[in-house]
Amino acid sequence: MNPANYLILSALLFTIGTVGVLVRRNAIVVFMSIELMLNAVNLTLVTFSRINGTLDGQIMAFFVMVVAAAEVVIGLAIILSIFRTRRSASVDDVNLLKY
Amino acid sequence: MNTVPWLTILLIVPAAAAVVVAALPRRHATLAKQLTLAVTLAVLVLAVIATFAYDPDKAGFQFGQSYDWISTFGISYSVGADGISLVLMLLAALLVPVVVLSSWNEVDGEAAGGGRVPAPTAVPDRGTPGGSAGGAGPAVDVEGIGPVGGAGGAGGAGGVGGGAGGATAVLAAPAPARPVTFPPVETRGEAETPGRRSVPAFFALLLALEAGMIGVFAATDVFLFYVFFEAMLIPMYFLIGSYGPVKEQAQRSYAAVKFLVYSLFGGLLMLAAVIGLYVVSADNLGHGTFDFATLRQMEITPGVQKLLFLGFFVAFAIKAPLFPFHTWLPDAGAQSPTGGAVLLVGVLDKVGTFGLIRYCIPLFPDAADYFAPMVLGLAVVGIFYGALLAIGQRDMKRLVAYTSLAHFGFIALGVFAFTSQAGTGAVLYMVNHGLSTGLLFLVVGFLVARRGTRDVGAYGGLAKVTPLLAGVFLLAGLSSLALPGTNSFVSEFLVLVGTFTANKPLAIVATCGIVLAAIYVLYLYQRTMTGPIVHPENKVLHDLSLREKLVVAPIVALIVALGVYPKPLLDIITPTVTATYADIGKSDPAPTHPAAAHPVATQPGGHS
Amino acid sequence: MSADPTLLLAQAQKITPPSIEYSSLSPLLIVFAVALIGVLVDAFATRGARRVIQPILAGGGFIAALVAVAVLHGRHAVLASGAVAIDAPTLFMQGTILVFALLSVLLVAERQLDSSGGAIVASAAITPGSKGSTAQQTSADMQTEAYPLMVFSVTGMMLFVASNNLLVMFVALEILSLPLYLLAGLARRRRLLSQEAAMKYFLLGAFSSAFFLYGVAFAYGFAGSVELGKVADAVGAVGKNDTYLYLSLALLAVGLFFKIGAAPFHSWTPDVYQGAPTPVTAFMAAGTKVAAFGALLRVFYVAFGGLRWDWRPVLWIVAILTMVVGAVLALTQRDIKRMLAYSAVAHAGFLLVGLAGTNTDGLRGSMFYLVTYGFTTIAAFAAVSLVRTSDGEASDLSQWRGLGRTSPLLAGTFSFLLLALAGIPLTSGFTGKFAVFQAAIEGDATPLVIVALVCSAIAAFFYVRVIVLMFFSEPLAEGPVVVTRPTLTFGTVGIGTAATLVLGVAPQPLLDLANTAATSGFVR
Amino acid sequence: MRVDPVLLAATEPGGQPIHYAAASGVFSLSWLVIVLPLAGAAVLLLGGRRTDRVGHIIGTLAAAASFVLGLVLFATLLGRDGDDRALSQHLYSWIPVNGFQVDVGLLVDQLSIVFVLLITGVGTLIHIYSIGYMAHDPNRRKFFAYMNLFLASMLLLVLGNNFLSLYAGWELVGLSSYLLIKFWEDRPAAATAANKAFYMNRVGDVGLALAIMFMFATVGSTSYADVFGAAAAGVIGYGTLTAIALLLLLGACGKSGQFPLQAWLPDAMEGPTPISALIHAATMVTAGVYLIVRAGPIFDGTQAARTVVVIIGAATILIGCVIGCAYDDIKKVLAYSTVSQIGYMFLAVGLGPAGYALGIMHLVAHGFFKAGLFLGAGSVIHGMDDDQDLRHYGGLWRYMPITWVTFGLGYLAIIGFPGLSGFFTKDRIIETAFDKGGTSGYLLGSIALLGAGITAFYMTRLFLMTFHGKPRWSSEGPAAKHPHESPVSMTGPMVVLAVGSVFAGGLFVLGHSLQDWLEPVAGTGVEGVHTFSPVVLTLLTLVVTAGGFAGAYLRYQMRPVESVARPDTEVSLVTFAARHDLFANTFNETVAMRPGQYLTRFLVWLDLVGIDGLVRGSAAAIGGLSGRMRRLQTGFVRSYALSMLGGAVLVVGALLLVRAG
Repeated sequence: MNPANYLILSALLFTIGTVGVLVRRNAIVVFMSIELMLNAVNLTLVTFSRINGTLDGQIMAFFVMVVAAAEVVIGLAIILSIFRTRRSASVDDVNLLKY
Repeated sequence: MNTVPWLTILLIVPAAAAVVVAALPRRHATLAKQLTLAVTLAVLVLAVIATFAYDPDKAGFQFGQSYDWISTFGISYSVGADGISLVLMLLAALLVPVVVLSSWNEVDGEAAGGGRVPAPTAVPDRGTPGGSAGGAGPAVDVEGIGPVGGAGGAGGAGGVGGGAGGATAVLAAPAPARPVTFPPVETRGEAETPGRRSVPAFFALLLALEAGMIGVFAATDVFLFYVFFEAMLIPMYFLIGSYGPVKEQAQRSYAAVKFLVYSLFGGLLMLAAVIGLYVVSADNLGHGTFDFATLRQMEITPGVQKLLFLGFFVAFAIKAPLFPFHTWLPDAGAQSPTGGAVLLVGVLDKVGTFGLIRYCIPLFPDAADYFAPMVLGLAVVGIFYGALLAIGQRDMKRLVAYTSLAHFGFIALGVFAFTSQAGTGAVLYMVNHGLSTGLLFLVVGFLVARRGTRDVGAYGGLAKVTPLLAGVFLLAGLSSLALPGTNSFVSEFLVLVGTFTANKPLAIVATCGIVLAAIYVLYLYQRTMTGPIVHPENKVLHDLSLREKLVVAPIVALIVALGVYPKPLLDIITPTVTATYADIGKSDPAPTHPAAAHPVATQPGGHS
Repeated sequence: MSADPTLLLAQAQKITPPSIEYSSLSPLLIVFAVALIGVLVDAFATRGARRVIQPILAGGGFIAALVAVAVLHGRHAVLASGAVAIDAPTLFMQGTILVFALLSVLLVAERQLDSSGGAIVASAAITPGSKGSTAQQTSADMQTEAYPLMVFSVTGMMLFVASNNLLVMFVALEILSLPLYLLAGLARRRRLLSQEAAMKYFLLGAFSSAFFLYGVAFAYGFAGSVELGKVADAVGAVGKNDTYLYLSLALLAVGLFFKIGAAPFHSWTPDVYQGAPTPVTAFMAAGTKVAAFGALLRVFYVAFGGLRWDWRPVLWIVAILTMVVGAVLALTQRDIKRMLAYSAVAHAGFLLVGLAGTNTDGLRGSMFYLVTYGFTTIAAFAAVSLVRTSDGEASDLSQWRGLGRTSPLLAGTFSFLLLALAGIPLTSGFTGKFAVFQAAIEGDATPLVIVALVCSAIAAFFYVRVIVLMFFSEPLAEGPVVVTRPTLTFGTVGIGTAATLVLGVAPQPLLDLANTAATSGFVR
Repeated sequence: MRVDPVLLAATEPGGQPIHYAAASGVFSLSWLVIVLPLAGAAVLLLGGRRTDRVGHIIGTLAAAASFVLGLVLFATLLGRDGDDRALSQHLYSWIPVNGFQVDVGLLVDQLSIVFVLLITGVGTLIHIYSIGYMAHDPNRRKFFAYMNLFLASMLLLVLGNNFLSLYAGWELVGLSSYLLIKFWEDRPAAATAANKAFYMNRVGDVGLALAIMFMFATVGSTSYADVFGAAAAGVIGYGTLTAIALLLLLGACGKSGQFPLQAWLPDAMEGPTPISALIHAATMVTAGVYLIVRAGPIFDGTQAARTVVVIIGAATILIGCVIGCAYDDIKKVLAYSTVSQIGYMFLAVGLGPAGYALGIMHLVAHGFFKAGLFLGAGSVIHGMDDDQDLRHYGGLWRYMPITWVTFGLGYLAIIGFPGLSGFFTKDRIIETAFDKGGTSGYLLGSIALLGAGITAFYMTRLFLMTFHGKPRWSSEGPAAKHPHESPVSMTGPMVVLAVGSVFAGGLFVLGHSLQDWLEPVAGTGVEGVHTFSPVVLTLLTLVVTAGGFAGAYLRYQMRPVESVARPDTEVSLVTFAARHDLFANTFNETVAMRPGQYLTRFLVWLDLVGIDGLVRGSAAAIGGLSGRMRRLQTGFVRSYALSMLGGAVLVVGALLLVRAG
């Protein structure tokens, strides 16, 4: 099967993730969408590594996962503190800073 | 070639003094004044000595000095004096002490004429910058919800009305051109207590300004010139903004900002041209340089010349100012303290016209040739436009400012007529205008100080009460309408006759401008000094005080002296101007039918 | 379907451990070590002790790293099997970052300004509104984790400018960003704003880094490697599907533009700058810009240098957008930190102008500009933190009325800094502008320069506005008080201002430094 | 450089420049003539109140001294032989710029010395007169200072040896005239009149200035020697010469109150009467005539310009006479008579060399009798408590005999009573006008003749209404008047002037004394054929004059004079027009003033709303844009993300576009 299709798939996933960031209100979900984007990239990397016939892509994917994990830690901490303050995880509620 | 670094000394002395004075604590006001006066007088003396050390017949710059500054960009600290810059430095050195003396009491509020402080103007205080207009004061801190930029409603309506108001208010400020009439009332109490305005700071600013003015004329490195050109703005800006009319906070900050932004705008365009010049030099000579002498030898393709010329020209046209870049001048002129106005119109604006003849023409001859008709046109328009507007003013300081617009028209005319007579006349005009308009501003300042209003309507019949003041006023006016026997006549006639030989129609039109000059001067005099005294409070005004006499005396003397015997200055100016035009291949048109056996340049009295 | 195992095996045998030149990496390593030690200190030292040890530790680490950088000067090599490049520009920017970090540490360590202990919250965990939250506003202790976080972030920045490999660059990006996300949320006062800033910064940052990463992937897909040098070679080569190439360039650019706060990726800047604790804001404004620009320069010059004629137009568009947005929007700001944020955006635009020259002059100019801007902006934010009301900083412009009358020294200094930002001669701001614009005109980007100058005129207007406010209007009845006790912050302001002045009057030495750095160029 | 074709047309070899002998001996002191009164003015002005008590003495002495010096110079000149009476003195180099070399220098020759004597002589007399006239004025010192200043300026005007010095004097007399007209500054009318005078003079000055520029552009110098040398040599093209001449004429008209710039002169009567006598009758207003005579070499070269001069002269004669008949204000009538008399002079000098001397003769004679008349009028006004209305006078001869006599002599002189100065000078002018020959000769002659008649009419009217008939004033009641003779300090000068006006003309004409004296400067007219024999013409003139006299006598002596003028509604159109200065002011206002005011208002508006509005508008626009743009910063993370996405799309799109293109 043509690996290019995986690229298309990952592109779709990436787009879905992007759209998710744009349309979802809940901070957690938004964040998950971002993770989705990262994983879409992982898929791309792996696919390319397949296409190029080198392992680097796959190794990179691992790097990305690690980084993503770190991001999760930070992200959740921040979102949690916000949630505790406002009793809401909606990203639309936090807009004191504007204009 | 004498080796005394006159210019550097002239630069350092006031600059250093500025720092010292600024460092003085407020309570040492008198010390600050005395120190400033002493220093400025010293500078004047130095300048005069330098003038004597100057040899008019030697070509090129004298007292030259040059040290590398930013070698990466071929920038150097290099100064030098030629006939043009020397006389202008002299003018600056002369006017500053005069101004210092004239502003002796201005800052301490005494200037408001026996406790007379103008009551707040009728115009609404819309000009207060900083978006406080937006009404978003310090917001309540409900558990950390601190003052948020444009929180809530302020953000809403405030967007334009408030927030934008904050920004635009300064520029959308009430146009002071609407006659600022405020009945003088005893309002010491609610008037801003004079102590608020730091006296040392004021005089430090004056000194800084002097250093800047000397520097801008002395610089022979284009970059250095630009640096002074811009740096000079700051002290002037503060002079207008914090020492303008006490009660007109809105208008004065409006005027100050307008002045600064206008000048910065021009300056930035010039910066583009300056950098362009550097790049061109880098391409032509291999290594970029800002050295004026080198640059003027450089051949630039006409197309590029035009662009660079425009860059410089607009900056200078705003500075000078020429029609239609002038609208900042009336505001600045009206809102600056008297001393500031004198220096602003007397010297600072000369930087514009100076730049035209020093930089625009020698550096970009082809472009100068190409644009000359445009400039001449603007100049002539300016002559009439300024005069007519001056006739139409009721605010005396604005009026004087507009007259300057007309005078700058004459100067620009002379500069771009490309004949040595017109050019010399123009340069001399710069000096003379500094004296005559300076004196006008001083006298107007005296009146305002006595009466607390700039509105012509508040005066009338003063010649009876204050004959001396009226006399000086009239003399200043006569000088500004270029009556023979006063300094301005010589320069104005030179400009006109020089222009005439090159371009008859233009000169004829311009000459008609002298009628308008008579009207705006004498009409002003008539409204203020003659007729019956209508306002009782004018009956008690006192005539010139001794200090004021001392202030005007030197200028009055010079006005007459230079009118009767301008030769010394002319001898300094002429060679440089002639060289400048010869440099770009312009020579005076010969008389069409010279009287036979009439040597072209008669030695004095040769034909008598 | 799955990869052929023999192939994997064959490669597995070929793997050789890369050689690491520890000496050349010493700056990075020092700072990294310091960060780790900091964590340990936080774990074991007592509260009081931490507050003393941490700043000293961090500061010392930075100084040591700075020394190391100085020692390394002239090194020009690709290290760690192509992961890291140590060359003149790298060292220049690493040094710059370290200096700014040092200054910022002073600000963070500041305790005199307030009745309480400085700008960092006592305990971020306590929710605002709950009981004790008001108590902690005045409590004497602070979240000392801030220091290690800063150090980590600095590590990331230094790696960011040094990375010669897109993946490393991504990692560095995260290392520098993640701590900043947290730091943004640590303001002692106005917790809500602080937390909001943190969240916005985090979400958007993560979003952008996703783009960046996607770009990395495409680069890999195009060149078969993520080493800048290899990518560059691939660009040179023919017959490849360069859609990937352009995609990767675009997406990488998006990530980097976000970091430097270029329009239309700037929207986080004002909010975060306003919400974050002022010391952190200063640190971000100065440090992040340097780091992001370092990376940007490296990517554009080294990896995609061959495409410069293709990315120039894009750069033009972004630069113009950035300058206009920054200058125009700052006009109507009423919060001073917010205004400075927009001015930061505008300055990013000016920097891009220098980059648009696409020549060594541009490189030199940008690096010089970064230094000057960093000093000025840190000093400016520090000065802001000195003007306080009962509830913390008086950041609302209207509170600054007449400050020139009540406390002329501070107002004067601040005005000077503003004028520097506006680019008035005899300040470093002017020299910097001159440097980048000269490069741009040299590189036939004159129209861009004209736009830049018009924008500077507009920008000048709002800087001047503040001066008008401070000097030409009447002081408020109960205006903010200005802290006069000599403190660390004063040090920062002083150093920043001095640098601004010196770099304006005698910029030659630094220019020489930048010049040598630029001419020796990037290693690849 | 651009050269206009006319100039190219005439390029014959240059002629010989005129050379004046260098001043030596007493002439090297001629600068004192100017400096003395100037010093007087300086002392009085700078001295301030300290010199109040002695002010008038100093002033008068200064004037007298310079008169004496003038006499000495004159005497010395007489001693020299005819063609060696022009001495030029170079004082110092004034404006030297390469080709443009202007010196301050003096030229004492037959023409200028005549003026020196007239100015200083009459001037001194009027100084003396003023001592009495201004006795009660608190600012008498200033008055004398200004008068001295005027003398100095006027002397500079006539003594300068180049056109720029002349121009300097020209504008300075304008200044002194301005200062003296508005001497009573608290009278708005005075201030206005002064400004009007200055403005209209400035219009003339523009002409003079342009003429000088033309000279420099053409000849490369402004000194009489070079300019006249070139003009005489005929190297200057006709067009240029005419242009210069006409521009000079414009200047002359402005200064001498000739049509179309005559309107300021009557208003100038707002000034103190001695001023009207000195400046606006005897000396300054005749400067125009001096200019034309001095520039004779130029005018000789251009018939066209000369024609314009005569036309203006003739027109002005009539205008002056007609209006003179209508006014009831004694000084205004005299003012208009001045206008018309100067018209005669213009007519004369317009006739070329033949007329120059006549013009000067009439000028000098006029200087005497008109000054006398004004002083007399001043004395009357003085006696009638500053009432200037003829209709409030009557039968005054009994109360102020000396004034009556002196005034009477002046009156007879001006109407040309046989034997008195006016008789000789005016007749000669009329005669020469006819001698011009052709239709134009007849036309001009008859105009001059008619003018003589009307002059006789209105002067008689003036004289009778003032001194004869029933008193139209009462010595009782609220408006009680007690006419009385003036002090000797005032009557003295009047007597002297009266004597002058009686004999001056005779002295000049007998044996052409003045004409011969002036001959080297003014040249001499060829004794052409007489259209009428002088005798016939004289008789004719006498008849016409008698007619005018009779008319006035019948109307104003035989029939009583109403003490109030008939309102405009009942008088004939001519009278109405005359009373309104033939609508000169109306014309000026509608053509120049009003439009100017509207233009000014418009420009003020334009500057504020237009140009400055543009600036402020653009600023406001940017501010508004900013205000609108900050709306985009909604504070919602998701919209930020959207903008970022948009940016990403933009960048990607742009790059792919570049790649495609």
